[in-house]
Amino acid sequence: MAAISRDTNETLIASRPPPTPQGGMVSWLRTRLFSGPVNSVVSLVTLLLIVRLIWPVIDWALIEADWTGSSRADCSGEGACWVFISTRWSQIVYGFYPMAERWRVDIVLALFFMLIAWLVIPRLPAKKIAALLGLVVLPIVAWVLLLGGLFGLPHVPTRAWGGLMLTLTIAAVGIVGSLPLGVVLALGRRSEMPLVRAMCVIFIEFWRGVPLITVLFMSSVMLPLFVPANVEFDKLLRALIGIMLFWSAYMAEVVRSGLQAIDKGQSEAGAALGLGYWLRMRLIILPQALRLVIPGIVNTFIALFKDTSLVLIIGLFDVLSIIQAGLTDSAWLGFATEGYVFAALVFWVFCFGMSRYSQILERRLDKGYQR
Amino acid sequence: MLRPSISIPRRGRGPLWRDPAVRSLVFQVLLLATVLGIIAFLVHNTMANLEARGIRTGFDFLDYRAGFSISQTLIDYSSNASTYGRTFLVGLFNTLLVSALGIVAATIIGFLVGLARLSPNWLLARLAGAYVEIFRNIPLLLQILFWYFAVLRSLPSPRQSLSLLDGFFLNVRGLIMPAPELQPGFMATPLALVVAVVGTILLVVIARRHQAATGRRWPVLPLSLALLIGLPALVFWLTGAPLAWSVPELAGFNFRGGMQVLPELVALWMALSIYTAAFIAEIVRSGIQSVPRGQTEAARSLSLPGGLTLRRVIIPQAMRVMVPQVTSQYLNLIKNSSLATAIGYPDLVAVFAGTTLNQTGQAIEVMTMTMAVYLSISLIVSALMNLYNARMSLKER
Amino acid sequence: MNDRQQGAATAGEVTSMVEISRLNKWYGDFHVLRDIDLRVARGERIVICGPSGSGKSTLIRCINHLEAHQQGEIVVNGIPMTNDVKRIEQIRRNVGMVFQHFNLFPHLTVLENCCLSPIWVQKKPRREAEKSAMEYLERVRIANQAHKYPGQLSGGQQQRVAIARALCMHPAVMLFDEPTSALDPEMIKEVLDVMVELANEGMTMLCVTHEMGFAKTVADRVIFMDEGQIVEAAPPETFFNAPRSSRTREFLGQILGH
Amino acid sequence: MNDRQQGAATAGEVTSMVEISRLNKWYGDFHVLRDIDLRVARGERIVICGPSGSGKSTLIRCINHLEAHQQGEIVVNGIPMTNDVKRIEQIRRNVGMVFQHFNLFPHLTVLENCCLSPIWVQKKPRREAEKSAMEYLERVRIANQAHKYPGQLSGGQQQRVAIARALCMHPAVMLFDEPTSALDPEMIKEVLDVMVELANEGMTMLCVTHEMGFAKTVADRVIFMDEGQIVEAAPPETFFNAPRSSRTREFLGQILGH
Amino acid sequence: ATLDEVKSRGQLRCGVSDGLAGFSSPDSKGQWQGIDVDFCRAVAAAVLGDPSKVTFAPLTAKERFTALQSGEVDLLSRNTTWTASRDNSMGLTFAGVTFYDGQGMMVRKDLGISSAKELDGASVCVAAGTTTELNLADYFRANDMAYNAVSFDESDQTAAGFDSGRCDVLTSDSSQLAALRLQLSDPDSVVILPERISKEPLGPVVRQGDEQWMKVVRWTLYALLDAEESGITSDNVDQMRDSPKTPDDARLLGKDGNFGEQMGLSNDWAYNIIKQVGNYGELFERNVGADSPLELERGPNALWSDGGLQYGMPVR
Ligand SMILES: Nc1ncnc2c1ncn2[C@@H]1O[C@H](COP(=O)(O)OP(=O)(O)OP(=O)(O)O)[C@@H](O)[C@H]1O
Ligand SMILES: Nc1ncnc2c1ncn2[C@@H]1O[C@H](COP(=O)(O)OP(=O)(O)OP(=O)(O)O)[C@@H](O)[C@H]1O
Ligand SMILES: [Mg+2]
Ligand SMILES: [Mg+2]
Repeated sequence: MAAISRDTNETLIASRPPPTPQGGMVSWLRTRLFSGPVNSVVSLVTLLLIVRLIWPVIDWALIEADWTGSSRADCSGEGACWVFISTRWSQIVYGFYPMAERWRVDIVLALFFMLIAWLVIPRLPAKKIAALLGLVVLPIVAWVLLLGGLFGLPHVPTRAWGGLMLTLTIAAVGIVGSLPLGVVLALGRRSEMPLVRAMCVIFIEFWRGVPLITVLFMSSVMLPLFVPANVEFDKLLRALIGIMLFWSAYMAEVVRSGLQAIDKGQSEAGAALGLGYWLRMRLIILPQALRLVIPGIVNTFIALFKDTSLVLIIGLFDVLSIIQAGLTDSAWLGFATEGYVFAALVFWVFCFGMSRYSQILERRLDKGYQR
Repeated sequence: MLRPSISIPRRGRGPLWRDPAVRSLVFQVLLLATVLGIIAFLVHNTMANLEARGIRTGFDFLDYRAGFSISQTLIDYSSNASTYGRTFLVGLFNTLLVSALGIVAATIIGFLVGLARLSPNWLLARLAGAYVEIFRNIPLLLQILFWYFAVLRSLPSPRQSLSLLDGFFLNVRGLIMPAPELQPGFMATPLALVVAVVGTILLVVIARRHQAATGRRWPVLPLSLALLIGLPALVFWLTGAPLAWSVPELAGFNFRGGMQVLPELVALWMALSIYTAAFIAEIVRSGIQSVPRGQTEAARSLSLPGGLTLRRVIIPQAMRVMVPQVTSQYLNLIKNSSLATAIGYPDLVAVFAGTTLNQTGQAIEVMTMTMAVYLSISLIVSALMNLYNARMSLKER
Repeated sequence: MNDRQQGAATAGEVTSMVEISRLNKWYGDFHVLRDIDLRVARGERIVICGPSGSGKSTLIRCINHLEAHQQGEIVVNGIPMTNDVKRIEQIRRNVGMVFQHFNLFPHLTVLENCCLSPIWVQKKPRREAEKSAMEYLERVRIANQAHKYPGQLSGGQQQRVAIARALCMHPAVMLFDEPTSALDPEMIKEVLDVMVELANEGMTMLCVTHEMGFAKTVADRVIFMDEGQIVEAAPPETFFNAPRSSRTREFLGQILGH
Repeated sequence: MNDRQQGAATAGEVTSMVEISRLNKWYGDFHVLRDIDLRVARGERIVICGPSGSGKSTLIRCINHLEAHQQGEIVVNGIPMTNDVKRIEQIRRNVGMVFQHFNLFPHLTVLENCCLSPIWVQKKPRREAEKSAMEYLERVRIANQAHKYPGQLSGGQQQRVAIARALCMHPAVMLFDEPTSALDPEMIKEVLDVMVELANEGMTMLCVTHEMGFAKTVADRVIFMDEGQIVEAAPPETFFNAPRSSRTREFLGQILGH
Repeated sequence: ATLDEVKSRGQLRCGVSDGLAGFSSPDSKGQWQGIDVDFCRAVAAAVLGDPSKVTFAPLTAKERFTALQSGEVDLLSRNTTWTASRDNSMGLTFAGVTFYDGQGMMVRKDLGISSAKELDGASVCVAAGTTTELNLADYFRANDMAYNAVSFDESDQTAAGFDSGRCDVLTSDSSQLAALRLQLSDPDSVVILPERISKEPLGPVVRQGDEQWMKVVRWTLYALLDAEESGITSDNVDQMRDSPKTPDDARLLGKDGNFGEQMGLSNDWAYNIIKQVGNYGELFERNVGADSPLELERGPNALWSDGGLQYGMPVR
C-alpha cells in the first residue's frame, strides 16, 4: 500500500492569497479577444463591422449635425439637422395643449419623474409609500390637473392632449390598468370552477389572437355601433380601454406562469394556518408569483409602451404622430430621418430604462431572501 | 371497496351558503349570466343601431366586383374582373408571404445573434447584446417606417438601376429579376430532386447501419448536400437546361417581364425579421442557459468534446424551453405584419380591412372576417404547439 | 387563547382530541384510506409509520381538511368536520401542521411567517402577535434569527421555524408529516430535540416519521399503516419488541436494517 | 478496452492510479484546497468525509478537471494533467464520475445515456456499445428499464443508471460525490449495494459520502477533510475507533450521534 | 335625432381629413384649417351659434364611412366624392357639393410627358379606399394601358412615396394635387397633366334617414352660397342685417320670416354663419384660392351667375 505523507494533520494550514494572475490589458485582450485563430478573425471582423456601421451614424448624428437655428436655412445638409426637432420641441412634449395651461402638464410630469426617481434610486426609503403615491395619488392628481374643469381650472379636452404627455399617459394608464386585470384573469384561468376557467381562457385567447390595430380601429370608429345610441365615450378613454384589455391578456399569461411556479405546498401551508382563498392569494401566492415574473411583467410593460405608437393609426397625436404631422409641414420637408430617429430615441430611452430597472430590481430582490 | 357514487354523507352540514360546492355553483351561474347578458346587450345594440342607421348587412358584397388594383398579387387578380372576396384572399396570401419570409429570416438571425451573445469573444458578445437592446426597445412601427425610407432613399430610379447580375436590377421600385418560364422536359429536374431526397434518406439509414456495425461514421451532411444539389443540377444540365427566362428590360417607365420584389415587401420583411430576431436571440440565450450546469458537467465527465456536448446534450434540452416561446414570437410576427398598412404593403389589413372596407362600408363583416383570420392562425398554431409539447415533454413518472 | 376556549366551548367536555371513524378516501378510483378508525386522546403522542404510499400523509392531511374525504367522520377537538367553510376554518385553527419540506413563506421573514396567522386569522394586534411569536421562536431556540428570511437559514433551522409557526396558532393538536426526512443528517437531531420537548410538555401530536429512536422515546402509541389501513397500533415497547403482524415485522426489518 | 490499454501504455507500469501533490485551489480569494497530497493505489477504495464546505467535492472535481486548480500536480493513471484539451479529454476517459444529483440526460433513454460516450467518443459501433451498456445495466440490476427515460425512474434507479453510464467508459477510476445523499432512505440501500459490489470487484474508487456503514464495509482508507485540508487519513477501523485528531472526533460525534 | 343630440351636447363632431392642406390640416398651433374644416364650423355656427363648438375627428380615407355610420361623427366633411353607391348602399346621404373637382395626375417634368395617354406601364401612387383608386383602374383599362398601383393609407404618404421616386405618377383630385405638390421637396419639378379623368363632386355626408339633420347641413351650404351671391360678407353682415338691401337678404339674415325655426334652428342661423365663418367665396379664397398657397382658380366652383356650377337655393 502506498505510503501516506501525513496521516493526521492537526495544525491548520493558513489560508493564503491566490497566486497573482497575470493581469493587465494584454492578458485581457488575449483571453477575451484573441484566444485562438478563429477568435481573432471573429474579433477583427466584428471590429470592422462596428467601424463600418457605427462610425457613419456617429458622424451623421453628432459630428456633422446642426444643432442651433430656427429654420430650414440653418441646416447645412451634411449631417442631421436637429433644428427640426428643437423648433417643434414644445409640440412634441405638450401636443396641442393650450399654451396658458401647460404649467399643469409640467407639474404632472415633474411629479411623475420625481416618483420614478424615488422608486429607482435604491438609497431612498419608503418605497411602499412611493408606490402607493404612484398608483393612487398621482393618477388622481394627474387626472384633475390635466383634464381640468374642477377647482376653477379650465377644462382641456383630451383631443388637445398630445405628444410625450399623451404617450406617457397612455402607457401609464395601460400599465396600471392591465396588471390587476391580468392578475384576476390569471387567477380565473387557474380556478377550479370550470365555467370561470373557460371564460378566462376564451377572453385571453381572443385578445392574444388579434392584432392591436384592429382592436384600436374597432374601438375608435366602431364602438358607437355596439352601445346604445347617446352613450358617449371619450376617444382617448376608448383607446385606453382597448389597450388595457389587450395587454391584460398578455399580462395574465405572464402571471399565470408565475403562479404555476409556486409550489403547491405554499398554498397548503397557508390553508393549514387557517387562511382563506383570498388571503392566501394576497399574502402568500401573489407576492411570490409576481416577484418571480418581474422580467415577464416588465417585458409586457415595454411592449405596451412601444405599442402606444400605434394610436397614430386612430388619430391620436402621440410623440410619433406629432413628429409625423411635422414632417408634412411644407417648411420642413425632407427631415423624415431626423424625425424618426428622434422618435426612436425617445421610445428607446424609456424602454431601455425600464428593462434595466427590472434587471436591477430582480437582482436586489433575489439578494434579499437568499443566502 | 368501490368508490361511493354519492359522496360526503356527513352529519351536521352547515348552512347552504357556506358550502363551498354551493358557493362555487352559484358564483359560476351568476358569472355566466352576466357575461351572456353583456353579450346579448352588445348584440342587441348592434342590431338596433345597424337597423336604425340603414346600414346594409350580410356577406353579399364578397361577390361584387372590386375594381381597384393591388400592387402585389400572388394569385390571379385583376381590377376589372375580381371580386371583393378575391381581395380577401389576395390580402391573406400577402400576409402569409411576408410572415413566412419574416419567420425564416428572424429565426436565422435570432439564432446567430443568440449564440453570438454567448460567445467567449468579448467584442462579438457585446455587439450581439447591443443589437438586442437596440432593436427590442424601439417600436416596430418606427422601424418599419425607418427601413422603408432608408430603402427608398438609398435606391436609384429605374433609369439608373443597379444591374447586379445578368437580368437582375435593383431600383426604387424594388428588385427586378428574371422569371423562370418552364419548357418541355423540365419536369425531369424536380423528379431528380425527389430521387435525391429519397437517396439522402437512404444514405442516412445506411450510414446509421454502418456505424452500428463498424463504429465508423460517414460524413453524412456533406454527402447528402452533394446529392441534393448535385443530382438535380446534373439532370438539368443533361436535359439541356429546359428553362427559359423572362428577362426584364427597361421599357418606358418600368421594367417589363421578369418578377418584381416590392420595396414595401423588403422594408416590411427587414423590419419584421430584425425586430423579431432580437426577441428570438434572447430566447435562444436563456434557453441554452436554462439547461442546468450539471448537464454540461456530466457530458464533460463523459469526455464529450464541446461541440458534441452542445449538439447532443444542451441544444436538445434547450429546444424544449425555446420552441414554445419562439412560436409565440412567430405569432407576434404574423400579427405585427398588419402594420404593413403604414407603408402600403398590400396585406390583409391594408387591402381587405382597408380598401375593401372603405369601398363597401360593411365594417362589421369585414372586421369580423379579418379578426377571425388572425384568431384562427393563432389558435391553430397554439394547438400545434400543445401537440408538440405533449410529445416532446420529458417523460416523467 | 380565545380559540382554544372557543373549540372547547363547542365541544363540551371532550377527552379525545381527534376522533376518526370509518374514514374512507379515494383518489379517483384508487382507494387510499380504508375504514380508518382512530381516537387520539388529549395529550396523546402518536407516531405513524409504514411503507411509502401506504396513505400516512393522506391520513393526517385529512385531519385538517387539506384533503377531502368521501366517507366517514372526523371530529377534531369536539368539532365535527363538514363541508361548511366556517367549520373547516375553525378546525384548522385547532390544528397545527408541520410539513416535510417546511413550506415556509420565502418572501416573509421568520417573524412575519409566525405572525401571519395570528394577525390575519385570529385578528390579534401586531404587537401582541409578535411578542407571542418571539416566545415560540425562543422555545425552538431560534429567536436570534427572527428577522432573517427562511432562505438564509439551514434546513434544520427552517424546520424549527415551521414548528414555531404552527405553535403560534395555539393549536390543540400538532400534525407532523415526516418533519426530518428532508434534512441533512447533521440537522435531524436539532429538530427532533425540539419535538421531544414539545411532547414532554403534553402537546397532542400525530407524527409521521421513520425516526424510530424518536418513536421509542416519546410515543404513547405507534401506528403501522399499509395499503391504506391501520395494520397495527401499539405502545412502542410492544410495537418494536413484539410486533404482532407479519407485515410490521417485515417493515421493521427493512427500516432498522442497514 | 482500448483506452485502458492506451492509458496504461502512456503510463508504463503505474501502481498509483491517482497522484495528487501539493494541490492548491482558490475560488477568487477563498482558499478552498490547501496543500493536498494524496496517492491512490490501483484498486484502492477511499472514502472522503468531512463537514459541509470543507472542499471534498472540489477535490474530486479537480481530479477530472471539472474544476481547474492553480497550484500543484495531478497525475491520473500515469497521465499528468495539463491545460491541453486533448490531455484533459484523455484523463476524463480514464475517470468515471457519479454526481449527487445524478445528472442524467433527461431527453435520452437509459440506454442512450449509457451509449453516448462509447459511440461518440470512443467511436464504437452502436451495436457493440449497446451490448456492453446492457451488460453494465444488468450489473446494476436495471437492464429491464433500459428503454425508459430517466424521469420515469425512482431516484435510486436513476443513480444506478448514472453508475452504469460512468462504467460504460471502462474507466480506470471511479469518483462518487455524495451519491446517496439526494435519495430517500429506502433507495439508499440499493445504490450502496451496487457500489459495494463494484468495490469488491476491485474497481479503484474515491467516494465522498457520509454513509459510515459503507465506509466500514469497503473502504481501504477513510480521509477526513476540514477547511480545505486533509486532517486525517486512516483505515476505517483506526478511523472510527481511534481517531487521532480532535476535529475528527468531534465530527464523528455529530454524524453518529443521534 | 342628430340635431337634438348636437344641441344637447353643445358640440358638433365633425370628421375631417387628417392632413390635407387647404381642406383640413392642423397648423403649427394645432388649430384646424381648411375649407372642409370651415364648413364644419359653419354648421356649428348655424346650429349652436358658435363656430368653435366643433370637435374635429381626423379620419383616414379608410375610416371615414365607418366612423360616420357608427355615429362616431355627426357629419363627414372630408373631401368625399358623391357617388351612387355611397349615396345608396352605405346608409349615407350627401348633403350637397362644396367643391367640384376632377381627378388629375402629376408627373415629374423631366419625364417629358404631356398627356396622361402616354403613361402606359407607369407606377402610380394613390390613396387607398378612394374613388380615385377606382377611377384610375377604369381610365387605364379604357385606354388599354397597363399600370402599377402603389396604394398608401393616407394622402401624405402618397406624396412621400412620389417624392422618393417610388412612383412615376401621383394621382388624386386635382385640388388635392395642388396641395400635395406643396409637400414635395421641389414643387417646381413636377407638372399636373391636363386630363381630368373623372368627375369628383366633393361634399359633406350625413347618415341616411335623418332628414332634418341632412337639411340643416344642406341649407348651411346654400346659406354660404346665397350670401356670396348677395354680396354679404363677414365684414358687412351686421350692416346688411340692420338695413337689408333686398327682401332676399332680409329673409336670409333672419329679419323676415322664421326660416331658421322651420329647420329647428334659431332665425339668425345664417347671420351666425356669415358673421363668424364668412360666405362661400371667403371660405374658398382663404383656404384654397388666391389668398392661399394653393392658388386654385374658382373654375366650376364659381357661382352660376359667374359661369360656374355653384347654385344656392333661395331662402323663401
Ligand atoms: N393527489 C393525488 N392523486 C392521486 N393519487 C395520489 C395523490 N396523492 C397521493 N396519491 C397516492 O396515494 C397513495 C398514498 O399517498 P401518501 O402520500 O399518503 O403516502 P405516504 O404513506 O405518505 O407515502 P410517503 O412515505 O412516500 O410519503 C400513494 O400511492 C400516492 O401515489
Ligand atoms: N464556484 C464556486 N465559487 C466560489 N466558491 C465556491 C464555489 N464552489 C464551491 N465554493 C466554496 O468552496 C467551499 C468548498 O466547497 P465544496 O463543494 O468542495 O464543499 P464540500 O465539502 O463538498 O461540501 P458539501 O458537503 O456541502 O458538498 C465551500 O465553502 C463553497 O462555498
Ligand atoms: Mg408522505
Ligand atoms: Mg459537496
